[in-house]
Amino acid sequence: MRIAGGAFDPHAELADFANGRESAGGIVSFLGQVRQEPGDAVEALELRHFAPLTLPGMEQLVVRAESHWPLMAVLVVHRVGVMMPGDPIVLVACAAKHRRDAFASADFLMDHLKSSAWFWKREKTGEGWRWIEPRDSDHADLTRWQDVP
Amino acid sequence: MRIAGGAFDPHAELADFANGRESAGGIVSFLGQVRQEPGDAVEALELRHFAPLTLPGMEQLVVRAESHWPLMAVLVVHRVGVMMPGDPIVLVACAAKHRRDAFASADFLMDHLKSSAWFWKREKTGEGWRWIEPRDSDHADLTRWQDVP
Amino acid sequence: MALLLLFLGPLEDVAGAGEIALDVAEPLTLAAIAERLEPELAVALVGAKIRMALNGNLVAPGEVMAGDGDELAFLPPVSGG
Amino acid sequence: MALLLLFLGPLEDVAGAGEIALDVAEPLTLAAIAERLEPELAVALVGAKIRMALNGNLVAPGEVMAGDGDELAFLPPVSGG
Repeated sequence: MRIAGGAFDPHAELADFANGRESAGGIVSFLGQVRQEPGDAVEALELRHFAPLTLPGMEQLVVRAESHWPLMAVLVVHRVGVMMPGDPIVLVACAAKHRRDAFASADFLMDHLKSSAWFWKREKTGEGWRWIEPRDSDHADLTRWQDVP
Repeated sequence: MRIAGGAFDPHAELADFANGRESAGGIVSFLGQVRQEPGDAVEALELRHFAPLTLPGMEQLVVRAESHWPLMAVLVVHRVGVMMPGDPIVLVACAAKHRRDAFASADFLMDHLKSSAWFWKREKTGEGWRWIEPRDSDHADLTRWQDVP
Repeated sequence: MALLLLFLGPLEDVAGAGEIALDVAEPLTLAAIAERLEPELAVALVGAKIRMALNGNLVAPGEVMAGDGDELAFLPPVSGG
Repeated sequence: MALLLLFLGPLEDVAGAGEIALDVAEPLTLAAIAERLEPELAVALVGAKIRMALNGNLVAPGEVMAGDGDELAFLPPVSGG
């Protein structure tokens, strides 16, 4: 689990993560990247965090996932700072003996990382930087996991 | 979508897949590999298929996923032949604008690939090769997706 | 030319080979094909769970009419897990 | 030494800086800290949705007692999606 201040290579991270995990039947990964669609006005994205809360929060989240699902290993890498379209933002990977556990835990981690972590986001367009508001739908995502202590 | 007769590098495949998909917000991947636990007796795994049914079946499955979820791209690579512990067996990746669609479609593809595709599997131990029997639990997995036409 | 029978998965062990070529004078039903094979193999092939594909297309056992140049594949249940 | 106030996310724009150092004689309550700031910023900081962390630990607004050498961070709601 780590916060990356600069660019990272998600595929090299995944290759390292899978290497030596021959006891895992399946590895599920999620890669989130700065989206750019044709005609999209977003030129850059910035994520800021408050380390004293973000790091323990993410560590706690990983512990929660590892307590609930039988996992062999968990990888979480989250970028902060200024990113360009196409840049990786977040990589989560869960290695488990059973496929279903790997899927569920990766899904769980993403729902919580995106909604509970202490990240503030702003986008740059031709008109300058603009902060992204909180969204209610993220809270709806979290109700899916109420049975996970 | 392809059947690989020989070894493939899942991380190079994923890197190629992600490259140029800047319009996708998220990419979910599943990598299944030949499991080896300490003390495990399995020395090798062989998968055989019947190409005239496997290939159209997998193509149909991808079409079904693409019709049900708004996906940017789907990657399915499935090994056949003799594999060693740690070797990749299957790689599925789904790129979507929204995270939830990428997770659901990758999960769906794996449930169906493992249970409906025309693959026969045998394992080699010190006592020789042994065919793996059909399992009922896979059919239970499929009932999760009854609302997907 | 001949009628080519393919045995997939564990059926290959029963047949002793992945394929068997039969010389046939005319198209045969499944029953007629089974009569030409070893009894143990014939019994395995007509099991309720064996699917068949004629020239790559699934067919019901009662629909099998396979002759010279045809390929008839016998497909046991696929492996789990 | 001083009391260091940190403004996260959009609050930085309201404050005009990521941090402000206050010279303080003794530990202050939130109300006393707010009195030392520009009115617009003070109003933004006491909004219902602003969380606070004193030296890295979340605290309730009523619990704030921050003095020389302390770091008080103001955390607006995090961004969605």
